[in-house]
Amino acid sequence: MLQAVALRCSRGERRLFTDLSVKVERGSLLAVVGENGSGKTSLLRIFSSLLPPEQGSVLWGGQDIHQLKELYSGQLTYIGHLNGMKDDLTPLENLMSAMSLAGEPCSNNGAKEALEGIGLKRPIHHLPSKVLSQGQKRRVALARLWLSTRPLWLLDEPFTSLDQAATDVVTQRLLMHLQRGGLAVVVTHQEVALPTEVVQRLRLMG
Amino acid sequence: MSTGINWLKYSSPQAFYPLAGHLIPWFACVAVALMGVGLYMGFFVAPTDFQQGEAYRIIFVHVPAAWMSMFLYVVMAVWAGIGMGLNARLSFMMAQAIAPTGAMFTFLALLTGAMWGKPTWGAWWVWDARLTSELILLFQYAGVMLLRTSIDDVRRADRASAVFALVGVVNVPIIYFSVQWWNTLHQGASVSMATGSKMASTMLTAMLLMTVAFWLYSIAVILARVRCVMIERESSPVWNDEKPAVIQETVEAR
Amino acid sequence: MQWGSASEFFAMGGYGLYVWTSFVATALCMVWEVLALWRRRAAACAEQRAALLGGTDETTA
Amino acid sequence: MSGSSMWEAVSGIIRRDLLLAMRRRSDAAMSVFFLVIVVSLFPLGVGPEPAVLRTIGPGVLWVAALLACLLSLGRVFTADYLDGVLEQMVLIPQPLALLVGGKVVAHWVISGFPIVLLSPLLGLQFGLSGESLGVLVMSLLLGTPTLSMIGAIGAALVLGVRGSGLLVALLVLPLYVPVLIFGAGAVTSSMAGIGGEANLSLLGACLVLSLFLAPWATAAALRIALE
Repeated sequence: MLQAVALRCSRGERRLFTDLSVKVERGSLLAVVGENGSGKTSLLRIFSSLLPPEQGSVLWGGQDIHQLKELYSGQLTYIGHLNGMKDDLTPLENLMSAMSLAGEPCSNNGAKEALEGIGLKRPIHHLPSKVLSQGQKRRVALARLWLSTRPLWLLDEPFTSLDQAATDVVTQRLLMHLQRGGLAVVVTHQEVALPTEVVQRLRLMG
Repeated sequence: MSTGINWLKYSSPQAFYPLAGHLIPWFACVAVALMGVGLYMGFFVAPTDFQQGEAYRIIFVHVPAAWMSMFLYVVMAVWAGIGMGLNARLSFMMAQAIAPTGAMFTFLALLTGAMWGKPTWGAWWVWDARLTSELILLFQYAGVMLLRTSIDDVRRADRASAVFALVGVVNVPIIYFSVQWWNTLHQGASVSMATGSKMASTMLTAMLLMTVAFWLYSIAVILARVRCVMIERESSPVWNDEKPAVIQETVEAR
Repeated sequence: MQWGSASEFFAMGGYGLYVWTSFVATALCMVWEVLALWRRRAAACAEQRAALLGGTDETTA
Repeated sequence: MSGSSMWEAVSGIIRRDLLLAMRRRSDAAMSVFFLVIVVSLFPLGVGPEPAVLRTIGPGVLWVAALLACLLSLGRVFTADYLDGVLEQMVLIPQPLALLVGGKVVAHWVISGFPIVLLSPLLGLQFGLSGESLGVLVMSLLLGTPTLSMIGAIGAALVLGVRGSGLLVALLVLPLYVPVLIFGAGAVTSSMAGIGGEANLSLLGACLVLSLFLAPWATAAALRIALE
């Protein structure tokens, strides 16, 4: 269970949010919505432990994530607004190296299946990533979700530059993750097409 | 204990600001007084040196400046370390306030070193361990300050310059040792600057007086600068002791 | 007292240039630092006052 | 986390960086070309007098190696920072300092090791004798990893900062001074017939010290840069 306790965050002089508390149970998704610059990404980065909160703390299973350190990063898959992939490597190489670095090494076939799962056909797997479109690059980054066995997913605007078909596939994948008892925090400016009972919405006012 | 609580209270900028304001005049006055006494001792009481003649009197500013430059760097690094360890804003502010004064003393140590070297060694600059370390120290002060000014986000600037200050603290002794080593290899100028045991006691007294004066001056200046830093950083609440009531009224009237 | 006259004092046994440059430079640096701090403080206070009177309402979350 | 998965992550980082360098070979070649050009400029500037060249040779070679290393520092973290690989790296469930060590090893293999390999040729240009050439190679072999280690701290500190190219030079060059002194000193003293062992062991000490301290400082700097 992921819990935020009285978080406060400022960027520069601007106070983004203060005294923010929220709880995400197993099998549910927290959709963080709000205008640009309202602190959605900052909140996600606080959840990921990249950004220490100015005040307050994030608890994972009741323990502070800054004490858990690597134990906590072993629980999560974070996909930021940057895709975290190299233009000079092929989608397949990108995916496989990302997975093996994250400590969840996958086989060649497993990676191919994941890429196909998100709708990238075989010929694309071996092209250098720099020739891919934005949407295709985003799909390569999201293909990690097909291989991830981590309970907590942190996604920053996962649907950006995805077409409707890919959006649906990713949503299905999210639903499957939740049904297996996973948790997710998704920053998004559009509606997540999931049953309302598993989605908890958090609107940041900025 | 009650004293412990008192000290903790001053670790917050809001409480430290007025405290610093009260302390500055005292440090400044004593610094000026001691400097006066030190200069009098240095010029009128201390005798002429056998070997160096009157030129030796430069050490009354050179040695204190050199000591302060090294000492302030260490103090800056300590504040930086405390800031990193405890995530204390006041510590970072202190580190920020110390750097310019430390850099100034480093510059003065180099300048007066050259002034002392020309008549004594016959050269403005000699690559001995002390001068070289001072030079590198100046670069490191410059690095700390430049790193801070080139990062816009205050929090990141604080922490990045703290890391560099801490790395530098390891570097300076290594440089000192390495240049000394290098000089033995090149049989260069292994000249000692301190006149050491031969120093008359009045010379020593004058030098120590000047050192204490420089020390107090540094404290006063650094406290004044840390107050500036506090005002610059806090946009909203004023700890300004200059008529806060008037500002209050204007805001309400608007 | 070891100086016979004022000119002897300023000559510093022939090293006057070096000695006085050192001391004057030190004094100038210190005075300059104090003045710079003074101005910095005045500027910071003025800026803060302007910010307060100008009323930046961003702080209300 | 077991030791094997730790090793897996570190070697994974090294392999990926080497693979990327293979895809962009011109990048790695550039710092080597820079070294050759800078070193070749000196005889043209000072004149062809063999005795003079032999005297300045070790210093020139070492300063040039230092500058070549400095120029390549931008490549250590900048690309990873911009494309988001760095934030993924920070979130790998392994101690960040170790992963940083992997990055630095890769950087050294790409831009430090070619310098070591090339140095005997450049030494010949300055009329260094066979034994001195051996000491030169040894000193660079011990010294360039230290340069990469220290340089990584600076590279991490200036990530995403305006004017980072010049700033990293100002930060890192003072830290390079001891390595320069011991490295050039080793060659000079072997030429003087004293033997370079003492200097070489001091270089080794610098390497060990930087291996212990630099990754932690770099990891701290990276976390700060990503906040």
